[in-house]
Amino acid sequence: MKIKTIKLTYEEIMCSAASRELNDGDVVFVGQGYPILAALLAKKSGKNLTLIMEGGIIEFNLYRPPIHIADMTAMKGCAASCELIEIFGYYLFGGYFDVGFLGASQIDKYGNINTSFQRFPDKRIAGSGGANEIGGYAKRIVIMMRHGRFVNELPYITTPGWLKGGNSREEAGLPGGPHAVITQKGVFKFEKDTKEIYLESIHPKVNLKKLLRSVPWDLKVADDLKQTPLPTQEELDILRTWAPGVSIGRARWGFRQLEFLKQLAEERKQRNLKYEQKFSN
Amino acid sequence: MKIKTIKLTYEEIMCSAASRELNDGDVVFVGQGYPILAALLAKKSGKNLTLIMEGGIIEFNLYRPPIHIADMTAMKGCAASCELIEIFGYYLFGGYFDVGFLGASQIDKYGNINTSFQRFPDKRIAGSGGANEIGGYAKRIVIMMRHGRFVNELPYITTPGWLKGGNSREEAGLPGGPHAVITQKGVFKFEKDTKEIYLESIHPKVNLKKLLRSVPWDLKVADDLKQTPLPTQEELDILRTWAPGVSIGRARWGFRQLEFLKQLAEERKQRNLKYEQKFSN
Amino acid sequence: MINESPKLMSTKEAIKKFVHDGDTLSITSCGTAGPYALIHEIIRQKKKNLTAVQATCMHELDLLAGCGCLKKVISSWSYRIVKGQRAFDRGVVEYNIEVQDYTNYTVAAMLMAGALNLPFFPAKPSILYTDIWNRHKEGMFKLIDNPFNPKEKVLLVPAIKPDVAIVHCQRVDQDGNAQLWGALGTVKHGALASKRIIVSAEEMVPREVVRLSPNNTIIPGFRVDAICIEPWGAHPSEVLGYYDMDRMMVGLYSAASVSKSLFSSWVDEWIYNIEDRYHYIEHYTDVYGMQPLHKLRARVYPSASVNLGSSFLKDMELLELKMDDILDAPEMFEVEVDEN
Amino acid sequence: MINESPKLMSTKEAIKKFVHDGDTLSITSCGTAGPYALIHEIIRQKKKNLTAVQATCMHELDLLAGCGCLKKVISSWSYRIVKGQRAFDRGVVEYNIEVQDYTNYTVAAMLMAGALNLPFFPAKPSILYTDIWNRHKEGMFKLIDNPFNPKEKVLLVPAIKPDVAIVHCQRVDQDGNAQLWGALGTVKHGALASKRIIVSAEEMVPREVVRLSPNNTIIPGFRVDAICIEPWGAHPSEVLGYYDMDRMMVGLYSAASVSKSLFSSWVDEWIYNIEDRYHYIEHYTDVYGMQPLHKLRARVYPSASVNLGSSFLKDMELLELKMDDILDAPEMFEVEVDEN
Repeated sequence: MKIKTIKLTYEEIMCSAASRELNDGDVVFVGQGYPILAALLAKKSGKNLTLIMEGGIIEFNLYRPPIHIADMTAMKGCAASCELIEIFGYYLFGGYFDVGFLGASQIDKYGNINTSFQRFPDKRIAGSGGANEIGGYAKRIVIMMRHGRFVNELPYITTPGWLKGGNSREEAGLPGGPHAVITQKGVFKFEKDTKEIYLESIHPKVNLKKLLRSVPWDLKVADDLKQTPLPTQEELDILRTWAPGVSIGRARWGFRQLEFLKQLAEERKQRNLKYEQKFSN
Repeated sequence: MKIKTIKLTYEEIMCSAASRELNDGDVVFVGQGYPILAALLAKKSGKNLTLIMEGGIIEFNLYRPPIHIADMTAMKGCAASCELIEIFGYYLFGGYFDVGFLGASQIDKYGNINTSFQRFPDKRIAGSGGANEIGGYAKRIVIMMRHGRFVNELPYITTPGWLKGGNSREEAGLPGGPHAVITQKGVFKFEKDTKEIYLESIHPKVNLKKLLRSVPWDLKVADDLKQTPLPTQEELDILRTWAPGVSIGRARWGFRQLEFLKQLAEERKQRNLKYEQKFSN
Repeated sequence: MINESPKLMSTKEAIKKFVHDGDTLSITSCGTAGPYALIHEIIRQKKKNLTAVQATCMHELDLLAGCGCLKKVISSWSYRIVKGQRAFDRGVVEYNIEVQDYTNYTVAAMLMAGALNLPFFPAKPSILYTDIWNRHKEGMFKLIDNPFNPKEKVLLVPAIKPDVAIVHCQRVDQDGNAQLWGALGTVKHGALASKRIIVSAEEMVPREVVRLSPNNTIIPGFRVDAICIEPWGAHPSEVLGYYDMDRMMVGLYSAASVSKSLFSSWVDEWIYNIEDRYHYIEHYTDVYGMQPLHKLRARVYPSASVNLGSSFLKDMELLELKMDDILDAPEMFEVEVDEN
Repeated sequence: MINESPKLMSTKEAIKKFVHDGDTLSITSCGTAGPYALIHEIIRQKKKNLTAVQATCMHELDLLAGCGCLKKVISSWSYRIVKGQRAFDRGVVEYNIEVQDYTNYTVAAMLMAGALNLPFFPAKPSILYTDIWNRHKEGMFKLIDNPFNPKEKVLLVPAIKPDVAIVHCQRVDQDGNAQLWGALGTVKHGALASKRIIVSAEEMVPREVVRLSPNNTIIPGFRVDAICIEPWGAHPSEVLGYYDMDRMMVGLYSAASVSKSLFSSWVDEWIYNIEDRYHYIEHYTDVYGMQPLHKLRARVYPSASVNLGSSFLKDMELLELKMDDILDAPEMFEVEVDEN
């Protein structure tokens, strides 16, 4: 046995774990941020995926991490471009999306989601975006929740999960449903009959007790709770060279960019000053 | 005064008369056949028209007379191509068509139309095509009726005209309405208040009494009944070189083409026969 | 390489596999690019009891009705250039075909509702003043109060979800991404409303071509069930950029359609006694020579390009951040892994 | 020649003429190609009490709300990359802006119903299980029995008919035919649903270019009221084939948005103290130099052409029929005309 020490982040584990929830041949509706990174890893591992973004981009290549739903970095070399309503009507409502890949800021026991609305209940854009209908009509919903948390009662529901559990979603006439939730602590699935969420695997070095305490109900845990597999070195290399902002945190990456811009402005100002002095002499 | 004798057909007079119903700047929904010829004459006379066909062709050039609603002869050099439902929804229902140019096989006193359905009331495609909604929502309807006739009661209404006359169309919530009917005998308009049709001008050499007898009600005639102006020599030249089938009748033109095809097949058969004889010897 | 596609098959196989007796068949063309190779094969395979949906047709429905393939027709217009009873009219009587008349807009609206997977679509009240309404009324339409404006009535048409669509388009890639340009008629909704989609195309092109013209793709590959490559597959109708309508052949057919015996000889000669589209075109050139086809061929008139470029050049843009920077980030933690 | 168009005007003139206080404003972009030149001018002209409709926005609504132009917002998503109260959040309180939350689909559906001039559009029942429904219910949606299937309920959203739409696209001709390619988002319906349409474009091209790419035209000229030529008109968002998003400028703005005073300085510097888009870009290069803009410029990656050709070559195909043949036709009759 040869032991090696590697350095990594929980975000990297999340992306790798999420990529394993995608199957060969899947048509995947991808949200921005972490979902897109997970999709990239799945593609790089040889899975044939059709990636779709709601701005109207079908079967696109990943040149750069897109940051919004109609990001032009995804348009170069895509197989079809169309309108937003077409993505929803023709393909999502028709049941052609195998996977709907969503982010969440809050989630309850049955995978119901609050996408982003939190503090000003009457005064903000709720922020469902496309998530409501994607959660309603994709066959499998995979949810990546990084900063969010589990709550007993959502202050604002934007996206239906398994509703009240059991058959309630089916009875409501909604197909599909949540399949997995991936957080910085572990991978969660849903019980077949009750549709209650349970912990399927825990990320390395995460304290199970702490994790359980962070969930406001008595969280179920798989009998054969495993440790979430680590990303391979190849996966880490891809993430770090392709989307370093994700590995080290988007805020820091953004901050670095801003510093660069301020420096540029300062240099420019100095240069202009020199010119002015030169010509005023 | 210098008198000259010219030869022409009533179809040519119809096209010329219809072209005068189009105004500079009009957005025109054109039907196939005679309407397209009238539009050509109007364009050639310098009127700036936006021509639209329901198959999804906007602002097209006339290279050859198109024979159906998505004819590719109209696609070369058009300003926009789109779907059929877009033509109806975006532009027709929105009130952006100044003129709807229709054919008719039967028409009543108030300009209500039977487009083509006549003999087998339960067994044929009614043949409204796009005419129903065009008649319902274009600002001015111009109707060219060549083989059809005026009837007291339409056996099948496909397209609303002024309904029962007076305000009945307005009360039904339909904008616009029939503006002119052009037949092989004359040009007809509608009374401002009653919306009843009347003869505005009569084509040369048409017998007014005969015309009146061919209409099954007591047709109103303009006090200042004029003779329909003749096409100019330039108009005749355009029609005859561009759409000879129209000047001499489409059937004869088609027949001529079929004769050509049969001749081709016969020649080919003879040639093959020779080959066979040659190689069997 | 280009032909390696599990969806690529002969027209014979595609019709056999995806068109069943009793199906609702969406004939997606609306004048231009009629899917005649597919229509002829349906007739050859003697499919029965089909319900055909098509807004405006050339002689697709005339052929299918005359050959006894139909039990019902949902349409609004049929091209006629000759007087007299056509094969369609005789077929309606002989095979007791039910004919539902709509308007172009309402057929298009029913297909659009089907394509968008919505239950119905609003129509316009102009239909209320016609015999289309008087004859069918609530059998085909529903008139409801507008819940947003109680004074107003709204006419609705239901969604249609055909079992199978037949489409002819200009080009397709091995994934089934189907591209159509020119007047789009009802092709996209006619196809996407349907459960299964058969695409025949003038040519197959490499993936790269499709990916350099994504705005021309009207059906994405994952929705397509069968790809059939059929040059001249829409003859005698036209395909923009490939060939014009063969007006003489259309005339010849129309002339045959008005007589029972002429129609019968026509379908024998051009459909039943012909194996496939390849032999159809061979037969055509046998009879008329290559000259008429040559005259129909489209000249080159290439579209103006648009720039699909972005600022990056590489296949994957790697950002300029030093790996050390990343590994120094406070979020990083260490784990031990077994290298084997 | 190319600039001879009665619809061509400065952005200042277009906003003055076509955007009025109290209007419902359709911001047609959905992430990409935000109409920032037009937005900045609306702010500069201090338009008031606007109702803004936009499915997914970058910071268009943040700017408008923060500058006091809005009284109501109909939207479903707003891009946020920083935490904290943004200009939008402060504006909502300060100017008492009403916020109606929908989903991307329902905003798109309301605009599509408006564009198609239909009274309403069906939505999907997934909304019934959310607080979007619990909060607004019949105030925004209607739940009716499906008249075609009485067991089923159908959720409806009403059509929106905005007073004026602002669109930024790649190219336009002197007739106003506006061309957009890439992801189309909600641009077409956002524009066509509106009574008036202002188009700003990266460049004006000769008519011939548009007529060689008719499938890229999303708004026909006769629907366009004003044409404004604004290179870099979508900066700091991106325009496919022209330039990438200026992520650093977006970051700079976002960082300013969370502070009242920083926001105020930002809009002074980049909007109020700037005359027009030309000077905006000049100011940008004054501050940061040309280098950042150069890095954003799109490389050439031309789309694959399609053939738009037909078999004929000439401008007008004259058929080969002898004039004598025509004049001999029995339909011909003689009349006398005065040649003068």
